[in-house]
Amino acid sequence: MAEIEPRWVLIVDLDRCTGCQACVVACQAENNVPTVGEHETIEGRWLHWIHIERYWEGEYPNIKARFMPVMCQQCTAAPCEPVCPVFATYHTPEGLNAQIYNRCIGTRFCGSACPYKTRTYNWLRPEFPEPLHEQLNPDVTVRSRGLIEKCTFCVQRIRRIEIEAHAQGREPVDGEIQPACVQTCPPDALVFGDLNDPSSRVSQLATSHRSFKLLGELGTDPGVIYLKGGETNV
Amino acid sequence: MKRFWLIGLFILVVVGVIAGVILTRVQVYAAPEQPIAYSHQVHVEAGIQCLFCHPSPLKSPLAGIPSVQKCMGCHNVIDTDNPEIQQVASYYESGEPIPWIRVNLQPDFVYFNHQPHLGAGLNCETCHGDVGQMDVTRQTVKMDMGWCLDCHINQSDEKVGRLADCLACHK
Amino acid sequence: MTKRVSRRDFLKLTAGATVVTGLAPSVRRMVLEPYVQPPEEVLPGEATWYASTCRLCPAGCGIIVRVINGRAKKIEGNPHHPLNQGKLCARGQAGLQILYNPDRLKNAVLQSGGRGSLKFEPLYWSEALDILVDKLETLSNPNRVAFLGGLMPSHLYKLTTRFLSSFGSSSPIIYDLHSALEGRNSTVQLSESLFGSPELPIYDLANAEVIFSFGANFLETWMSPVSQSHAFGTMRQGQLGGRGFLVHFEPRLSATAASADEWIPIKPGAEGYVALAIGRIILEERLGQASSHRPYSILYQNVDVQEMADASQIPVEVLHRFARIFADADQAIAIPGGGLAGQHNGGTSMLAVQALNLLSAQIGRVGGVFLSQPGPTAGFRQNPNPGSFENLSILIERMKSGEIDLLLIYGTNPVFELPTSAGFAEAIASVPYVISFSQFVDETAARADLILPDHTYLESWGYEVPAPGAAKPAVSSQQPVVRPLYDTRSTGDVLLAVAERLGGQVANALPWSDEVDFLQELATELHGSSLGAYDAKTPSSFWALWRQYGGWWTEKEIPREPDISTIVQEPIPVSEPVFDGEENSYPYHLHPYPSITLSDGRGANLPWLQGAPDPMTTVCWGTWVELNPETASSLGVSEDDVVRVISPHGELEAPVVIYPGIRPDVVAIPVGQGHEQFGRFAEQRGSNPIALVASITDPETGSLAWGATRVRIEPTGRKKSLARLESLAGEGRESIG
Amino acid sequence: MSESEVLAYPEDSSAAEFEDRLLLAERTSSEINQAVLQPMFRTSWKFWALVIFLSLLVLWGLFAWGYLIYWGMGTAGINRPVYWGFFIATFVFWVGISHAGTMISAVLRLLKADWRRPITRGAEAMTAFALMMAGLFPFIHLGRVWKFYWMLPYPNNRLMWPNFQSPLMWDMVAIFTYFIGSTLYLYLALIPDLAMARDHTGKWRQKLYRVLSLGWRGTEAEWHKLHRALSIFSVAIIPIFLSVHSIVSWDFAVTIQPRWHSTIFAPYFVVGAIYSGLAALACILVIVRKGMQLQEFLRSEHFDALGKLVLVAGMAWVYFWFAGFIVEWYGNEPVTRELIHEEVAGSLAPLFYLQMSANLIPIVMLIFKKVRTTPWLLLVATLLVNVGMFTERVLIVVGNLQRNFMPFNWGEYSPTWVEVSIVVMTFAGFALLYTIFSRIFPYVPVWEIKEGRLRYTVRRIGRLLVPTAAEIE
Repeated sequence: MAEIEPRWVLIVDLDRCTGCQACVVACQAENNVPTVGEHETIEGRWLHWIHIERYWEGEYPNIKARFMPVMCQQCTAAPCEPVCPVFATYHTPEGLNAQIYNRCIGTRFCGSACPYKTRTYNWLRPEFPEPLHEQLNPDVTVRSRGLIEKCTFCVQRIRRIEIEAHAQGREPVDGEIQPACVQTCPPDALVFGDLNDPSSRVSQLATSHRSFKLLGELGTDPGVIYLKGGETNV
Repeated sequence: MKRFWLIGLFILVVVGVIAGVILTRVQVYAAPEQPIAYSHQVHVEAGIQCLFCHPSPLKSPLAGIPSVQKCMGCHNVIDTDNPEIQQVASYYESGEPIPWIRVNLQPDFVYFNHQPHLGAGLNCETCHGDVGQMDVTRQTVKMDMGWCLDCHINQSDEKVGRLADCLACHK
Repeated sequence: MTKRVSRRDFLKLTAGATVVTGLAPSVRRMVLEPYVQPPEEVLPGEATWYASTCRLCPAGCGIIVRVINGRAKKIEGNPHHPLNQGKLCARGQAGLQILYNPDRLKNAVLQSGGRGSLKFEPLYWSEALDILVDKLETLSNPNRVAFLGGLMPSHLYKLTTRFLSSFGSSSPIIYDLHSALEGRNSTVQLSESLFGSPELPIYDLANAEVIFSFGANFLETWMSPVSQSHAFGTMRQGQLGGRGFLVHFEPRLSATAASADEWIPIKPGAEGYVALAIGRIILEERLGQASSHRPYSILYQNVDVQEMADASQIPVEVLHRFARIFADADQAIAIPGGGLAGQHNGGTSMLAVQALNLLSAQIGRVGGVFLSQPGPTAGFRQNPNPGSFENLSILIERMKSGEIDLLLIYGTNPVFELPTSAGFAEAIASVPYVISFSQFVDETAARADLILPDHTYLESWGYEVPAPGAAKPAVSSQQPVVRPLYDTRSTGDVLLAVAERLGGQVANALPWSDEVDFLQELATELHGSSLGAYDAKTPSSFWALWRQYGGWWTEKEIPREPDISTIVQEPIPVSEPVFDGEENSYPYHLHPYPSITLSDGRGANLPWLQGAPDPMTTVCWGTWVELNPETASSLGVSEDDVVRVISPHGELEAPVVIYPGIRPDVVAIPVGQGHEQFGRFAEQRGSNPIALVASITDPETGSLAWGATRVRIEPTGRKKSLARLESLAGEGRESIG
Repeated sequence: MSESEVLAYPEDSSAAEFEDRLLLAERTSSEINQAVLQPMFRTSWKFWALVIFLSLLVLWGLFAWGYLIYWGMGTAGINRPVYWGFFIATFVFWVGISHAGTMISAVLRLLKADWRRPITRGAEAMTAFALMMAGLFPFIHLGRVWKFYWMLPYPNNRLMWPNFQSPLMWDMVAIFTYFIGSTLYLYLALIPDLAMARDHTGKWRQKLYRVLSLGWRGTEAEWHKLHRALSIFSVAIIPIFLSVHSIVSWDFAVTIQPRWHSTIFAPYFVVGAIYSGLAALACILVIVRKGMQLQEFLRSEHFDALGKLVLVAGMAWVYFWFAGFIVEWYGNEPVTRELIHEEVAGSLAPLFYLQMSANLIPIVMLIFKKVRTTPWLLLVATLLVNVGMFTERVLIVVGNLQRNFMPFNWGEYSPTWVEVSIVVMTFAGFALLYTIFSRIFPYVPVWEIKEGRLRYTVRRIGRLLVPTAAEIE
């Protein structure tokens, strides 16, 4: 057991992000996120745990587009946590904002309270026409209708590596634990690690002058740290 | 007269609920009907260790159930006249797996992992009971969340945070 | 026995009682099936990872597949693979849904109700092979069979070529839309003419200081997007003390352009003018390393900067600025991309762009242009380079004139992928017998008589030489990660079985018992090479390692400098783009572009990819038409208004996306939707812009000029909501302040 | 004082006026009893048609609810980011309606406003039924309603408790308490009338009333206890009454969603609740009066007084609304500005102007006594108020969720047939309960009226007639 609990953070380097959607599909594959189809998407009921927002700046021809991957920000002072009547969402010792699907009764209060709107809700029964159900990851609960789900920083992958490492009598090394999005990100825009470990890559990147937090003015203290694009690191 | 009916109805409901609860428990503890009348008692008394047939709890989430090949490893020569053993042999020959019924069952949203439990020094018997004394294997404890928490919450201060955390078992 | 019966009865009783009392608890029965004979590497409950190769696009990235209890659960990049280094794109991630697709063909089928009837009759493989052998044997002339291939595994290409040549037929014709949109064929021809080698060049993006990308969507679909994206990340933030500068020239602001520092909305077909002007300015003003200019001054002899500026509508000052940026950088690369290849003047434009690399002496330098080094893998390099559209047109003509009796189609869907004006659908109707090897009933398979479904790539063997390659000589191996789900059969094995039945010359040419035999023989050629990242004592253990590593590559990077000694010294021709469609009646350029998720449409049957939004518009599950706000207001249409896009060769209807990053005279439509057949997720969804394209080719390369069609737009007055993730009310703003 | 002592004043209009107002007309006690009881037995075909119609609406709504549970919340129009829609808006509306009952009977009882007497029963019944309808919504809107009991604090071996930090738990406690309190309050005041009805009816009614009247005989001690209980309840229920809508408002105000995150929300909600509740009561009284021919008891001066109360509550609501709005508008914070823009000039503008006009026009109307005392005009005015307040709830819940800090994730909302059916079900259910109630229980509190009669007399002092009031409570 670690002496200090880790503080898991995700660094998103916006200068590297190319908006390629690899993380979106990787997340869906890893976390059994259902596809909802065209109609539900039009209704605003898509379920991606991570989505890439695209912002326009300027006007043609001097126009720029920027990408920003947005997922649950794993806030330290999370607005979603106190409002849940049944403790389905709460803060874990390692700084994760947990969502326990089997406890959720679907009041959607957390979704209303979340300023980032990154909590998604299973509006209808998820469908996996046979044999597509074979793709389901056995490490992650398959959610039914009527409950909230969201990015967990792939806690099943964190646990898997931790158990493996502890069985070998060691602590996981920096970079060994990778959520599915981080693992697949082609331009290495995503970095995951322990902020309580001063030598970890995330600790170093977090001190960059480019770093900022999404809606930082709200004081939610997110566990996702963005690095601004368009600037050099020096 | 009316009052009698009311009281009677009330008693019936109460008895029904109690009976239901008891029968529910019975169902939980009842040994399921297995395709082959396998006896743990016979095997344990013959001196076979748990890990011989269930090899992987030290390195995997599951303990594993023995392959048909493993059964036939011994039963090629031992007790081949037994009709149950012949049934095993017929499964082996046809290449069909034996459809065992799971005895200790967790809900789908519970992620139990044998490996850390054995790593923490627990014995098989702690949870599975004295299987060596069972002719027909059955569940000895109701493996509900309260039962899990009995251990998980009584841990040292530095461990309890992690072990009593929901994410320890639910993902 | 009595005891057992009573216990069973008791259980029934309790079960019944619990139901009656309404207290039926979480009592359920779950069957546990042990292995009969356990595979040695499998530990129950633990995942096994198998290394293989991704086959969703021609790049050839290495993958590892997480398999639990015999079922593939997740695909990830192979961290040791020299090309993608553990990374994978959206399409690669979605490969599982090819394997588990509910619309897969489960066995060989005969279209019994006639072509297009979609009435299929299952066949035993022996019967199916009988038909194939019979059709081959009864051909009057071996040249009356044609093999049309698309994305073929390298080993299958080898086997097919051997098969066809021993049978006396001509080689397979390789054509697919994805490669056409990437400009593979034109790029290969350019490399051949410049460097004497018909290969795809590698651009060292990671070390580049300045990148001028001319229509190269290298972060989306062009060539090897994963390795290029990885290099792009390094170029942005991984260089010591610097940050690369990217300028992207394209009529539409693509996702690559969005990642660029500058986007130049260039007039379609004018990319070459810009490149020539930049080169001329560098020469005239002796910018950068002037000493390296001398041998190339002749290339720019005919270039007049002002003329180029007028033709490209880019002011001379801007061109001067770009020339300075390009020349002042120590490592600057100019990339001729797929967008150029799709123009009538594609060949010359690409040459003009590549010439910038010659001028700034970037060939074979760090942060410059390389070719992939075959090293000991030369024996593997018989890669199916995509053929030109012209070659295919010849085949179509032959089909139409009845010169083809038997058509075999593998890994491509020409009915969907070719412009309607190419006439493939009519041509295929005049072929007496058509056999498809598709796993799905796509538009082409629906017009086949017999479908012999291949395994999916996760169930089959093979190898792939990454193209364009990596810095290390590499071969990527492919192995089944799961047992085939259905009664499908590898096309390689089908060919071998047919060869055996045909006997004689063909059987001699293909002596292997199955494709694994063939692959093993080929792979162990590398056994004993001292350069490899691994080696083994015996060929069989080498074969095991080959599968375990997911291929073979060298320990160290071995760069290969392109040979530029034979470059022809003559002025680069300045050719004007030609467009189909009269400007007055068809005022807009049609810009079809490959979807980052669906690529050329082959991803359209995978729900994950359908549900993954387009990065720029955030639309999924449909086709849309991108219009500049100015264009939209002049047409009087707004978001989600359905418009009719009409070219001289067809028309389609789709809702409008007001897209601020596109030239007002250009209309962009993503490729990939509009399938008539291709399973439940793809069918009757959106429209296919390629159908509108004119079948004109670039005279230099013979490639299809898919970007050279003009269209007109008519509002229909209807509205259809697009499935977008983004809220239209938010107007694309990050925050409102 | 017995009826015989009441003097007749044929020529003195002012005395007649008093009598009229105080129900001192020449009616014997038993005549009054009959006047109240008779309408309960009148069930014409129209009544049954109404009951069947309402029942059909309720059944349809229940089907819609079943459909919603079976297929999931996606059958409603809610989405991301508008996680809460018509259900929560209607919930807030019904909780608001429930406030009038207590306002009338508890507050006015404490203030000894005598005109309240004939309308207390109707108001209290309205409170109870409105709360019943409101109480359905927390269940209806749950994604997994079959797990609702997890919100209850009961001991379990999982060591799991509800989260009392959550405003939903406060809600549950407050509404439950309010429901128990107001039902008891309704019931306590019913006892003497039930006893009266027991003594004047037969068959099943008599059996029912016998059980419900708890053996009331009308002794001095019983009256004394009843009065004490009612005064205690009147005092105790007022803080609950204030807390309920405050807590409902905190469901919204505790989040950091702009325009919800407001300190004025609690009093604003309470005032809005009283406004809409009183208006609803006036509406119902007009309808019941017509339907049950209760013109004798529900007179224009009652409507006048009620109208004045609605007027005051309306003006208070405007004040609170303005106090909130001006600060938000002046603050000009980006998201708030966007939300206000949406309301005033954006997609929500039709709803906003409907809300404002439906809430403001009645205030102007009610200034005139003519409107207050003319039943149909009052009905129009108060119906408008209810339309306005319902729209206001929708605007608060739905409108403010459509915009947030992330413009990418803005959204729109429109209800589906499921939501509309369920909302209509609660209106029909309320009407059905109320209709049935009015035929089973004495709608006009007989004992209170009689008590009022005892309190007031007109005495002759010399040549003058002087109305006098006695303190009897």
